[in-house]
Amino acid sequence: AGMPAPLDDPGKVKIALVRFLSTGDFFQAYLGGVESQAQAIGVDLRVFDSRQDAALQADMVDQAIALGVDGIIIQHGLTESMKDAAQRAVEAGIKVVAFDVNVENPAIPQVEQSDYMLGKLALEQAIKDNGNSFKAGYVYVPGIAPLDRRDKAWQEVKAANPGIDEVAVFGTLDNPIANSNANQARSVLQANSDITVMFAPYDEFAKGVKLAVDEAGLTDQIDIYSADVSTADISLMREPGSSWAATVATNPAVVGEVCVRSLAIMLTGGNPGRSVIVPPTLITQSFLNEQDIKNMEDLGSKMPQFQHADVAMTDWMPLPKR
Amino acid sequence: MNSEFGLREFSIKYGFLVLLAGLVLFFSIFASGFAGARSAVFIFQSVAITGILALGVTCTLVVDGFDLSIGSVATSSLMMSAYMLVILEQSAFVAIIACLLMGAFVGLVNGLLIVKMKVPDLLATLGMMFLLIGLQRVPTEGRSIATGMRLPSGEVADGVFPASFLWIGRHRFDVFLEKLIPVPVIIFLVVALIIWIFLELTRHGRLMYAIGSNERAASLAGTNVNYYKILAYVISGITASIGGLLLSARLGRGDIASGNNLLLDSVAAALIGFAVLGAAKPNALGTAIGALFVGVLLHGLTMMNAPYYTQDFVKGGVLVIALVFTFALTSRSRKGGH
Amino acid sequence: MNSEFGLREFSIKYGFLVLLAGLVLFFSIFASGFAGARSAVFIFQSVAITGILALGVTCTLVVDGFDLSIGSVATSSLMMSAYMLVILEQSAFVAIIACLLMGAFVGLVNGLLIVKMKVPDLLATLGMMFLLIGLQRVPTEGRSIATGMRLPSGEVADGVFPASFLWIGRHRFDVFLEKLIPVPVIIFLVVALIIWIFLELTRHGRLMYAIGSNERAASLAGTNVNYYKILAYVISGITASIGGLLLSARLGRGDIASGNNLLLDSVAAALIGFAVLGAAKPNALGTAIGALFVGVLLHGLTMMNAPYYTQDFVKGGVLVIALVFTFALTSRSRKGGH
Amino acid sequence: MKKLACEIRGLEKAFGPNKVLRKIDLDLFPGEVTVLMGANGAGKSTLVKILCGVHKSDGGSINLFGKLFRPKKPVDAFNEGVVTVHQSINDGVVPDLDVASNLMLDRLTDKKSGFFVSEKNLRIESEKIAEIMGLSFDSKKPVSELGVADRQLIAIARAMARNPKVLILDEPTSSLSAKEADRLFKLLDRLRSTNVAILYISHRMSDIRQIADKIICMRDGSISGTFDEKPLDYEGAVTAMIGHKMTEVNFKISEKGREILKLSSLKLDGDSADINLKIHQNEVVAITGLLGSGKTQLASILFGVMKQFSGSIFLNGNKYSPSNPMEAINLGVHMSPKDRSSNAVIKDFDIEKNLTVPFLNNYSWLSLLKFKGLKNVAKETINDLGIVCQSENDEIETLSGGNQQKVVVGRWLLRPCSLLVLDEPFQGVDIKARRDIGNYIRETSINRATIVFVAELDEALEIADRVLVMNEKKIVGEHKNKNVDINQILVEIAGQSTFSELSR
Ligand SMILES: Nc1ncnc2c1ncn2[C@@H]1O[C@H](COP(=O)(O)OP(=O)(O)OP(=O)(O)O)[C@@H](O)[C@H]1O
Ligand SMILES: Nc1ncnc2c1ncn2[C@@H]1O[C@H](COP(=O)(O)OP(=O)(O)OP(=O)(O)O)[C@@H](O)[C@H]1O
Ligand SMILES: [Mg+2]
Ligand SMILES: [Mg+2]
Repeated sequence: AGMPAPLDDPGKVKIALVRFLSTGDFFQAYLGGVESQAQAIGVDLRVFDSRQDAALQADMVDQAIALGVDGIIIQHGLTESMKDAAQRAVEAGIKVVAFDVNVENPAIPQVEQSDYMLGKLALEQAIKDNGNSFKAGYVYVPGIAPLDRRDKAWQEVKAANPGIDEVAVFGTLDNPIANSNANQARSVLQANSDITVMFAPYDEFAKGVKLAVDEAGLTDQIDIYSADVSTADISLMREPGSSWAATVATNPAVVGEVCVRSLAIMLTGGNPGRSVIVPPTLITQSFLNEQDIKNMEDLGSKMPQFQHADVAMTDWMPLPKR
Repeated sequence: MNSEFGLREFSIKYGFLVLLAGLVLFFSIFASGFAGARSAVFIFQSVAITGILALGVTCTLVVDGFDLSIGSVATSSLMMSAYMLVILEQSAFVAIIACLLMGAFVGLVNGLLIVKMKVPDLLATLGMMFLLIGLQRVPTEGRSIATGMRLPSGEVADGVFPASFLWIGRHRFDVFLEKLIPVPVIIFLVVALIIWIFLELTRHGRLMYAIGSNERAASLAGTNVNYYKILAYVISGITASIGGLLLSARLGRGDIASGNNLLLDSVAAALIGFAVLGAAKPNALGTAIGALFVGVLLHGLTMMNAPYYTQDFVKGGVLVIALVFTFALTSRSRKGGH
Repeated sequence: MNSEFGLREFSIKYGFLVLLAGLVLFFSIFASGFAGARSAVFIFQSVAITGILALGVTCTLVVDGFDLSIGSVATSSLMMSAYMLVILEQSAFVAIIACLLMGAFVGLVNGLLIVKMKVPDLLATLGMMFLLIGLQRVPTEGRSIATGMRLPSGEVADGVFPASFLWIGRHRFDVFLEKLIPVPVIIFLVVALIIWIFLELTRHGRLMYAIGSNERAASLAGTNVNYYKILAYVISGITASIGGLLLSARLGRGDIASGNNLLLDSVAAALIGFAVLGAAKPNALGTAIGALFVGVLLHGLTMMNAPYYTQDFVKGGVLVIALVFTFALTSRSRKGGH
Repeated sequence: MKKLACEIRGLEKAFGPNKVLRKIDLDLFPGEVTVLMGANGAGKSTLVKILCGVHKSDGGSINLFGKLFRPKKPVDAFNEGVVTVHQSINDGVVPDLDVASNLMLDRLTDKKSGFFVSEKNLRIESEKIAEIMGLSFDSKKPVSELGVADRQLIAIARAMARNPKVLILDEPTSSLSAKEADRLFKLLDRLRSTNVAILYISHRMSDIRQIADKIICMRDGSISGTFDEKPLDYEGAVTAMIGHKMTEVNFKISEKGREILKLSSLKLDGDSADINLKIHQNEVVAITGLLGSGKTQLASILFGVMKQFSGSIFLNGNKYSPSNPMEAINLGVHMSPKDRSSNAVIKDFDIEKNLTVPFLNNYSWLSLLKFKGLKNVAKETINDLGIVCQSENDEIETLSGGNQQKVVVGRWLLRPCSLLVLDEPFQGVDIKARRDIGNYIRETSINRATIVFVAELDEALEIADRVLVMNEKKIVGEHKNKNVDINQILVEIAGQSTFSELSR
């Protein structure tokens, strides 16, 4: 209804979502966003899950091509393995957008939640709360693309503020992540009981650190700054006297919606731009408490920029029902 | 000759404990804050969950079986308890009982598959592992469970993790120092004690070892082989679900996790246990000490700010060296023995 | 009575293949896009690497061993090839040889630990697994390796993955259709063929089965048990490193996080292989078909838009059911036999 | 003077503090069967294991056809023409492979046999080997589906086919009955005539009588006697072996008590005849018969390991149909199975644990084991049965075969029962130990019924009040053990109708 061709014919257009990562709340919420926006536009969505197999993900793009889809969303993955596959899709006349992976292709717009900005905003808040001179612990596992991008922000902030003393770097992706990181953080706190700031730019890390801080009885002394948010994170941040001071996040569902909208624009012959950035939002403990926010839905209603990102919009674009 | 013999005997028996003591000493000197009651308690706490799982694995190893499903039973128990508490709004008691029953049931199914259907143990429990990893995600469509979450139906889940439930993961008893010993550590020690008594001091344990050594002979000596094998898997399922409950109470939410690392770490602990006191077979005391050993190592290394990847490396290295030591010596002294 | 017997024999022998055929049929009808040459090739492609690893595991299973280190050997080979190409700027040839040697060496060490040091297989290879997981991250301090990365020394790595190297992971031969069959599939089939011939048709394979069934008897009949056991681990190490090389060539990057599931998936394939043609023992043909089976299942479910977690669930379920079927039947028909 | 095949001088071996071989001198001549006799634990198998490259000697030398011989691995011995059939039957076969591969196993280890296995040649060759021993099973059948006797035959056939220069047989007939043993002896005769030196170890006097050219006795790790003058002095050999004179078995048939076991119209298989049988309190009944005559099958049915085809069993007047050994034990039936290494010995356990495993609930309180009681009862049994060991905590695997056998039989004498079934209780047991065990069984036989399944008639006559003969799964003869007509029994065992058919 009111949409330009080919979207005017519901069910005729088929798109594929080719995923690298799928396990966890972020990805589930992201998928939710993709699904609801796809439904709102009336396109047929196929989901390919490569379960962290980058090679398989590339094959799945070929699989989608063979299925004759009109558009593909590539969700995460490795530049090296996806570049060729994405190029093949473009050559086959398929519209492609990539989320959080750079496929080095001018014909493919890149949707980003800007991990760099996530890190940056969280650290700015940390400096605002704690001054620019403190002892910090940092949770980091190299080799994971979004964490590497957030690391860049940390390195910059550290360089710019010589008063920040990074006394410990730790972190692990052992399952369950929060539990394993809690154990590590406990050891770190045992060795460095004078830490006042923990930078844990991934909410599973932050959860682990918070557990450890509570168990070590250092709740009042330490502030945790992190990235990402979920309903569970909100309740942890809102525990009385919680050490989890702030987190910076985009709404994964919104990111999912933006991906589909960008693709829709391309399918109708438009151009969403080379780079589509979904701006992150700073969420502080005091904000959550003041507004009595209990879950992601509350957060969305109290924080409109979290509920809906005004990117990749056109006048005809239908939005999912809230 | 005699003294050499004595030395070897000593190495077999105490070599591993000496290594452990050496490690503790090393870290006490070089990692400030390592020595001390709270630090020691923390080590216990950090290995409590894997340790409990490892004790279950030990029981299956004793009957010459193997349980690959424990990691996923633990995470299923984690998800299930959260589901019971947050979504079904049940009491802590009900949630705990349900999870223990679930663990026992999975163990029973594993046991029946192995004993009645003659499916090889690795295979049956591998299948079960995949099954559970999938199953535990179905009710919430792959979402973690936390208070306030929106259900697929659109409703908001209002249940909470009650304090009584969190208590089992978080409470600390005052012993000498205020809030020193957390409940999971107590549970770990109690489970270790029970399993140790069960395996070493009761006739049931003795018969399970007999089954592990020669199943046919045990059966012809009147042992109910099927019963004990199933029992071993049931124990393993229950300990895994206890581990999951503690995890749930510690985290206070139902996290999506595969449990693979729980599996590997607890298998490692149970296997390291072979080397303790020269047992060269699965044993509860060894398993508990094996778990502690890994805990000491990781805690010490983290305190010394070693990057995470060196921990795996050192864990592997020490494991291999300690075991080469024990097994090479044990086997040499027994070489005539076949 | 005779026809019933015939039916059972048939089920044991062909039940699994019938199930596989049934699955293919089911998906061909209900999952649009499932049937077709490209889709079939895709399935082969998706299981090629796991399949190659599984073939190595099969060799260790044949001598009654077990290799838990294969996943980490594969990721080490992935990282090592990237390191050789990108940081040391070596040729594809050198990188491939180095990785294969590394795999063989790890296998050799595993074998020596097990044979000479008498460390139980699970333990030795578990230790090796942790060791390698740590070791592979040391040179780059845990970072992934890609052209243009900044080294710990501050320099920028200029090497690239040469086309000749990428070829082994990405090239597709024209067979009937243009660009149909990728190199990894060919390699998988070749490795499967070689291992099948080795195990089934050569005296070495026969002796390895003899060792797996009764090591002492084999040894007393003059078999060089140690040699063959070590050989099995070396084969397993080499196949794992081939898997890693293919992964590396497909990814074009030394990605530290890839290859996590290789171990479990390949073990699953090798174990499912027990059920093929009623073998009830490790066998190369079965392993290859086992790998394909998992590939068909996952691909079919994906095509039917099943969420990721149902895939694990279905995988586990089908695995258990298929195996119960085979093993319960096999054991019943053999019951008299002891 | 004949040329020596194998010359052993001053051979020594110790396991830890236990000196097992003390300066052994032994000569083997081509074309001669040297029988080595010795009580259980004398060190016979240890000597064999040194000769075939399993163990290394601590001192002394071995010369083979004039050359120093120091095998490090079993292959080294094979390459020099020293071929061994080991005492433990399970050391001879690979259960998961088929008969053909098992028969050809040692050939497969030979580099010269080529890279690929030709399935066709394998079968042709293996059938030739099977032919030698007159084996008739399907060469594609996995060995796991065969019984012990067949396994032993396979191991023997393989060794025979190897063209040995020195052939060592360590209790090769322990699971065989007379028919197979005879076939073996014929073969040995043939080998002897082709100048093979044969070392033959056995506890069976009947074997020794038939085959020995020379007897060498061992006691406590030393040679205690050599007998090579014809006629061989068998009695002297036994005396040299056990250190004192052996007394004749002499017992009086005990008074029958009430009926304990009754088999009525029991069919083992679909096509076998009915078995009707009554066995009474105080009675020791031996059931003898050829290999495959159904002895083990009957024993298994009595112990709930398998089900009869039809018919019924009554125990103490009640219908008895146990579905597993546990039930059988609870109903007062004990059985010591044959083939101890697969069916009875628990390798990881010491003597005490092996002895007590069936009756742990009698030695526990609320499931907790009473360690002191266990220790005491183990010590008692070790004493009663004369088990040679350092202590009750010795690992079972370090005991000699015969002593292991005492342990696994002894475990069933720990507690009283109403029916005791012993399947080949004397397997691999030396003559003295056999008497010891036999006496002990008879001494304790009051208040229960005892059935002993033995393939050796001698053994049956030594222990039983009544001897039953089984053939083709039915009872074909019954004899009070008093002035029995041995020939008649032999006829019945063989299943022929007249004595003349039996004579060879
Ligand atoms: N591997 C071993 N370790 C320790 N002691 C052993 C080992 N093998 C044998 N022995 C000991 O050596 C002695 C001789 O054993 P051996 O098996 O040679 O006896 P044997 O004469 O063959 O007896 P049998 O007639 O019962 O077979 C026994 O006391 C036994 O306990
Ligand atoms: N569990 C079984 N199922 C089917 N057939 C069996 C079983 N056990 C034995 N048989 C068969 O029954 C026959 C009798 O075997 P059994 O072992 O009872 O003989 P035996 O007289 O005890 O001989 P042995 O001296 O070998 O012990 C053999 O042909 C054997 O193949
Ligand atoms: Mg012997
Ligand atoms: Mg028998």
